[in-house]
Amino acid sequence: MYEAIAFYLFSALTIGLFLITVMSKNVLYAMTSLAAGMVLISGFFFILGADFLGVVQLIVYVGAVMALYSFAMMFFDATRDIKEKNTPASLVFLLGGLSALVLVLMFAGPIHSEAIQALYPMHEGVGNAQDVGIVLFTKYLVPFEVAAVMLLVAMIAGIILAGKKMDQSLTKDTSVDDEDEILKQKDAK
Amino acid sequence: MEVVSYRNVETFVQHIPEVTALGVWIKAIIILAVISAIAGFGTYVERKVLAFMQRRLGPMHVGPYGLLQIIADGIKLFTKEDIVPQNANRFIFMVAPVITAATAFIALAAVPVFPDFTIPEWIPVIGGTFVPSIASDLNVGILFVLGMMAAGLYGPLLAGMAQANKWGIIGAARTAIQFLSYEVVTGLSILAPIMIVGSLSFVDFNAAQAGGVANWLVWKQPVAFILFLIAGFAETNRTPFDLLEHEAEVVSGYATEYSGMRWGMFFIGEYANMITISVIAAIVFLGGYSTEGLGWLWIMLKIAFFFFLMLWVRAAWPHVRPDQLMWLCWKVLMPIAVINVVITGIVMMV
Amino acid sequence: MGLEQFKNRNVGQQEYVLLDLEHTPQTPMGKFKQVVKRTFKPELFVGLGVTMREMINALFKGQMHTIKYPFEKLPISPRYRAIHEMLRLLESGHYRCIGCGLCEKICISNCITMDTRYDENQRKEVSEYTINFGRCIFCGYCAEVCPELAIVHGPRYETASEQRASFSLFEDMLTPIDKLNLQQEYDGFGAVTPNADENIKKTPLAY
Amino acid sequence: MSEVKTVENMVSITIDGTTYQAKEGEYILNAARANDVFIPAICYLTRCSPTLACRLCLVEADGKQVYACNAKVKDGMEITVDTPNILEERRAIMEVYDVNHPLQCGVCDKSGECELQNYTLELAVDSQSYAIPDTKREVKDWSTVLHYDAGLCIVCERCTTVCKDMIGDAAISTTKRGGEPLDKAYKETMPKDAYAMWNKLQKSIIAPSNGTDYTNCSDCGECTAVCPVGALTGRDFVYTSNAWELERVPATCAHCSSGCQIYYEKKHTSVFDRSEKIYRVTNEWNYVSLCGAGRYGYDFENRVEGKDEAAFNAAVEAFKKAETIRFNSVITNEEALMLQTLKEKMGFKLVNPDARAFQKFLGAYAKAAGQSLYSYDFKEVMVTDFVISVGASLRNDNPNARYAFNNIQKMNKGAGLYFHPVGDNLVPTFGKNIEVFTHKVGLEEAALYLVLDLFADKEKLPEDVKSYLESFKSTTTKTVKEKVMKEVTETVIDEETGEEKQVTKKVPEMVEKEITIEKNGLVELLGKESDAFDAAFEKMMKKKESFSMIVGEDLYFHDRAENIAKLIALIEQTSPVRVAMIPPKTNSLGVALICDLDDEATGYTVGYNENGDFRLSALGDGDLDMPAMNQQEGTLTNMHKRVTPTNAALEYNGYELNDLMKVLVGAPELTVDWTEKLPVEKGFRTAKFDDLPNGYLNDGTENRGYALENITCEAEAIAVEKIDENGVLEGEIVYRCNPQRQFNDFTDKAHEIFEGFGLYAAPEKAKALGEKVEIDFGGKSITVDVIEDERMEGDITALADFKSEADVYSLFGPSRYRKVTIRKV
Repeated sequence: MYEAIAFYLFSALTIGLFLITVMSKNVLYAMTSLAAGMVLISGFFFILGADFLGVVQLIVYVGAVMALYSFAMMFFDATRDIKEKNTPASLVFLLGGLSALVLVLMFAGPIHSEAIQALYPMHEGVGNAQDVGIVLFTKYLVPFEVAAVMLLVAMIAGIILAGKKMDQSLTKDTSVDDEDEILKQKDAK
Repeated sequence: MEVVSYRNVETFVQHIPEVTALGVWIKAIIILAVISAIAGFGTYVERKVLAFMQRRLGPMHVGPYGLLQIIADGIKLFTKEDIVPQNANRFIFMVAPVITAATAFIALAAVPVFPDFTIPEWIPVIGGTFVPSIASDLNVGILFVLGMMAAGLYGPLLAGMAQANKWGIIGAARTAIQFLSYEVVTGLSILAPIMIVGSLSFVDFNAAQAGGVANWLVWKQPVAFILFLIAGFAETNRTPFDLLEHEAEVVSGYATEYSGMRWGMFFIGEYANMITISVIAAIVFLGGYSTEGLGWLWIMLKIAFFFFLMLWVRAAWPHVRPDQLMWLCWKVLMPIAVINVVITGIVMMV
Repeated sequence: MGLEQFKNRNVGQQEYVLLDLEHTPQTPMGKFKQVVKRTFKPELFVGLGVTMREMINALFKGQMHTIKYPFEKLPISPRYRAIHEMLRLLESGHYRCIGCGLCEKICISNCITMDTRYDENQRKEVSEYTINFGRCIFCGYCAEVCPELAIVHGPRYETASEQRASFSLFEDMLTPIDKLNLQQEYDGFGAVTPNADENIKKTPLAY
Repeated sequence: MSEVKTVENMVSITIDGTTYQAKEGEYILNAARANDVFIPAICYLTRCSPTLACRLCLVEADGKQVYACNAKVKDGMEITVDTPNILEERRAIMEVYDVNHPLQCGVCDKSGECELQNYTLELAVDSQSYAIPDTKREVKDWSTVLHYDAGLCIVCERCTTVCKDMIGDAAISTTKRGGEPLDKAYKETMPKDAYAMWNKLQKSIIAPSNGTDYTNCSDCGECTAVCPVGALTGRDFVYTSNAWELERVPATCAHCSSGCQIYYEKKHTSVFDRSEKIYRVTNEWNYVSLCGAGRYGYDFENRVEGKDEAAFNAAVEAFKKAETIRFNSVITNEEALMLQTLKEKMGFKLVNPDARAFQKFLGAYAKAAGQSLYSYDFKEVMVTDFVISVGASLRNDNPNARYAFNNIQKMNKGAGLYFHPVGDNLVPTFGKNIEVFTHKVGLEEAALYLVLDLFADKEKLPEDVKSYLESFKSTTTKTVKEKVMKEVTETVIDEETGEEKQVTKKVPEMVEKEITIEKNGLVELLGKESDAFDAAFEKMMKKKESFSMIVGEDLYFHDRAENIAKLIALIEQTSPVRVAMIPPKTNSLGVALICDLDDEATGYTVGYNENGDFRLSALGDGDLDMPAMNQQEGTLTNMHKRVTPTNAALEYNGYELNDLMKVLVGAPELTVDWTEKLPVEKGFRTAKFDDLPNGYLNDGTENRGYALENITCEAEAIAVEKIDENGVLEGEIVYRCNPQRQFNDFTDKAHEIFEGFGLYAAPEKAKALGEKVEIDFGGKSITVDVIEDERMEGDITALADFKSEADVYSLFGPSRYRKVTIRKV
């Protein structure tokens, strides 16, 4: 019973929050509701008993991804509404509607099918962290490694991009000799 | 949000057979009440310890030895005017402190805080109820705590962004950077003990170290311990990493525009986080608790030591510059943590 | 004048001593070495040790610095310039003030006022004397200028008041006649110096 | 004053190497002071005779040591102020002054402005070489106002000098103190002058010269002003304030027409009452001397809480229905101009009896003399050596005229003629060469004819006058009783022994003798022996060069005022005598020049400090309050023909006349904005009030306001009438005259002035009259107290007029003398 209550409650809240995310003109509301929605999604994982995934959902989406979004939002005036420029509106609605429809179809499919079965069912007595680990490092080893390499590449690329002008100080006046005067005097001695 | 979270807790607790929902409720209330009180008491302890270290007396006038100072502070916080700045985003501004406090307490749901006990039979209604030590014994307890603390970032972040104050936004930016960065170190540093124990559950950690001081993980993972402590200081915004609210630089950071109990909630959240970190450090590295005899007293002392350490450090050390903070995180601590994980893995393989 | 000269115009001999600073490491290896050196130096723990030592000293060796102010007070220097007091002559008990008005004159914040009159003994009598403590800056000139050592700075230094203009009257400051035996001879600001005799020219008083 | 610095009467002297110009015959000290050179001196007063008491002014002139206060300058004189010997003397003198002088400067009233303090510091006296036992010296109150602390006295004799030379009372003098004699050893060891000075100082003290404990004087307090130490002070001021606390407000005294420069010295009333109060009045005593009214009559301010709008509106209404404004001359020029403006714009009648009489008199004089104002001011009178006073009760009418009269006798070895019906025993004491004519009332013309006879150049006189004067001359033989000593031999029986003795002694015997004398009928008419006067006058005229005449109020309030004015003009035309007039009240001259006055009041009357249907008053008793003279700014025209500024010493919160003007006819912002509008054609200047100075220069030049221009006009031929002997009054006569120190309601208000309102009479007359009398003026009558005035003589009594509510002016009408019936009450 608790699961049912929790499920419908979470569902309603999640949809509501994501609606706010989409509809709100205020970045702060959008971001807050998105993050809150993510938290609630982790709730579904917990209901399903997938504690590990729930926590990962929390850490990755709420803790990392959303925080990165919020970084970007620091550069906006968060207290002011955003002027949206969604022209032509019909196109936006059309595309949005279509993708929503596709998603609904995709996820509605299993409801009418008995064919969907867990390929790797949970093992009794084993924590689901181990279960996830086993799947990842056996069946999905290659995609996992590829994903890891891709992340590595992205990371290196990011560092290189960011590190291009790292030796230049933004605050220091470059017109002045940038060596430490006192230390130079001391070195001379 | 608070309410929702506690229902959450309640829901999955049902899987544990001997723990009843009532017991969890009682535990939740105990945590909420006691930790809040301890957070308040923590301020008193902090003031006293800092005072003693500077050879002062600290609060002395309210109650014997100033013990009732927290009550006075509480009255003050509750009765102060609740100011919302004119240009602030009112809703977010008001909800932000709640996020901080709530996440801090949710994190405590997965942490064994007090010993489990059974309420005596003669008490009506709740008599005979078993109250567990952990409100929710998740098998991914450690990750849950870390995740919840990560979610706690939103409190300061939203507070800073909502208050239409430049110090607030700078404070928020600092919060985001610091929390995100040090979360990496926290996670990586604790990964090595997790590898050794092979579980994410606090109970397993406790069991793995049972049998005396020699079995403590700190001896096997001293580097991880130190890294975790450093990162813990950063995550709880303690000196030497208290840049978020550093008044000489950013007035009061994300809390600049807050007053009264809203500010108090940030405060309670911070102290709850301090307790959480202390508890994790005690359980993961210092052997945790023992259910027999004075075992619970021991873990209390360990937690108290970490709490004290935070105050001690505050009394002794200056804080670092923001750039030093980031440099330390990404260029020193993270590589060391990674190396530590690798070495641990290699050792385990061999 | 060049910029450099201008900057150094008040510097004099320019005998600066450079502090014992380390070289800023230039190479990554140097920087790393510095980090390692700093990391393993126990400096931080020395700091912790110091605070712990102080705490122990304070708690167990009675070296607490705090004075619980309203209940405990530090002795103040006799030269401290606190709230004024008007002294009496020790022998007769008559107040010392002769109403010369020098304190009123010298007071740089104009806070002293007095009324004087010709009394029945053909003497100058002070009928009223007030100090406006809202204005008084406790410079001590009044005590210093007083030829009779009548107005002095007493030991009462709690000057906080609920009113901006609080002033005190002659009777408030005057030593109560029943406490004449408790009146201390003033040895602070403006009192006769111990070597006063050496500093003045003596005049023969033949009669 | 013949003070024109021409090349002829200036000599050049050298003081310490610098050359200065000085007036010939001046004392070195005065020359130095005029040139801003400092020579220490305690005892010398600029306008008085040197006393040589302090001997500090010792200087070396042409190689000889002289006292600067006593030695006159010579052309090319070389003066050194400090020589080692002189410095030694001076230091010794200062040390002597400090012997036994109490060191309680803290309580001394003079502290801060004490010359002894200053000179002790100036001469760097920091140790004492001399000593002598002290004698007890008592503190005494000499009169209602004078307080003498003998213990502080340094016997510099400034007080006695100023009392004698300037005031003329000579009420105090040095007397024996009974101090210890000096140690003989000092005579050898001490500098000479210091020893001499000490010797004198040790023996003397100041005391009332009449031998009692109380002075019999005019209570002018000038002695307290000149006292360099705290010995002499005003009784009321003793120990009430230190000199430095008082704020000095330069002003002009508003009590009589002298218009002396004074300083009101004020500070807050007490610790609790922060409103300001005048504590005393001080003056530049080297250049001006005050009277008792000026010095002690300072607290006449009208304290008003705030603006009384109801009263103000009532005043506006009163002005709208009024026909006449009655006022007196205790107002500023600006107010007079306002009243004149009101008259021009609203057609009021302006009634002011004292100024009206003076205006008429001045007008008649101007027509005859060809100048709008009289020739001399009283500073110029003071440097003449022969002075005549006609028609002024010198002692009471104007202190400055009296001081001038006295000073001429004392300082210029002068002589004086005093014509007045009321006997006065003070004037003869001013000098040896004074002839007092106590003539019958109404014979003022005769006095002027006598002056013409005595001084006029007979050639210049018109024929009819000349022959008229001649008609008084006669030669008669007179039987004179002469005293001859005759030897008489008597037989006397000795009472003790019973022996008979032949005693020869000289016994005076009167012998009748007939002599021929030239007799001047005028002198006889004025009540003096002609031959005796001739002899005295011959003596008086010796070495006299400059002549002046003081003319007083009696002449303006005279039935034949016009003729008298013409006679005065004639005297000036034909003789070296120059005339100075005493305006009857404070600003009578200003009012007379500014206002167009009327004789009679009609209809609804607004009174300004006077009776009226609606009363504006600065006394606090009227329907609308006005500021008193010490509360308002403005200018006064004094008898020196000078327009002098006065400042407000105390704050005034109510309405002033200018506020009324604003409502009635429109006016500038401030009262003093009227100053520049004063009529130029009457001799005023277009000067802003704020530009008017009020002080003295070091050489005594009066740098106050500006002098009125004496506008010349075409002179008519002077046709004078003969003496009207019908106007002579006989019988019980009352004279309208204020006691000393009383001039108007304001002096009466002052708490330190005690002279009451009443009928003043000589002691004997007062005894005869009893305590209270009713004076019947024929129709109107007044009941007053009889007050004895020791200095009056004769039967004529004087009724004070300072109380405006008694309306004494209307009782007397156009004359100052009235024949009355006096009944005891």
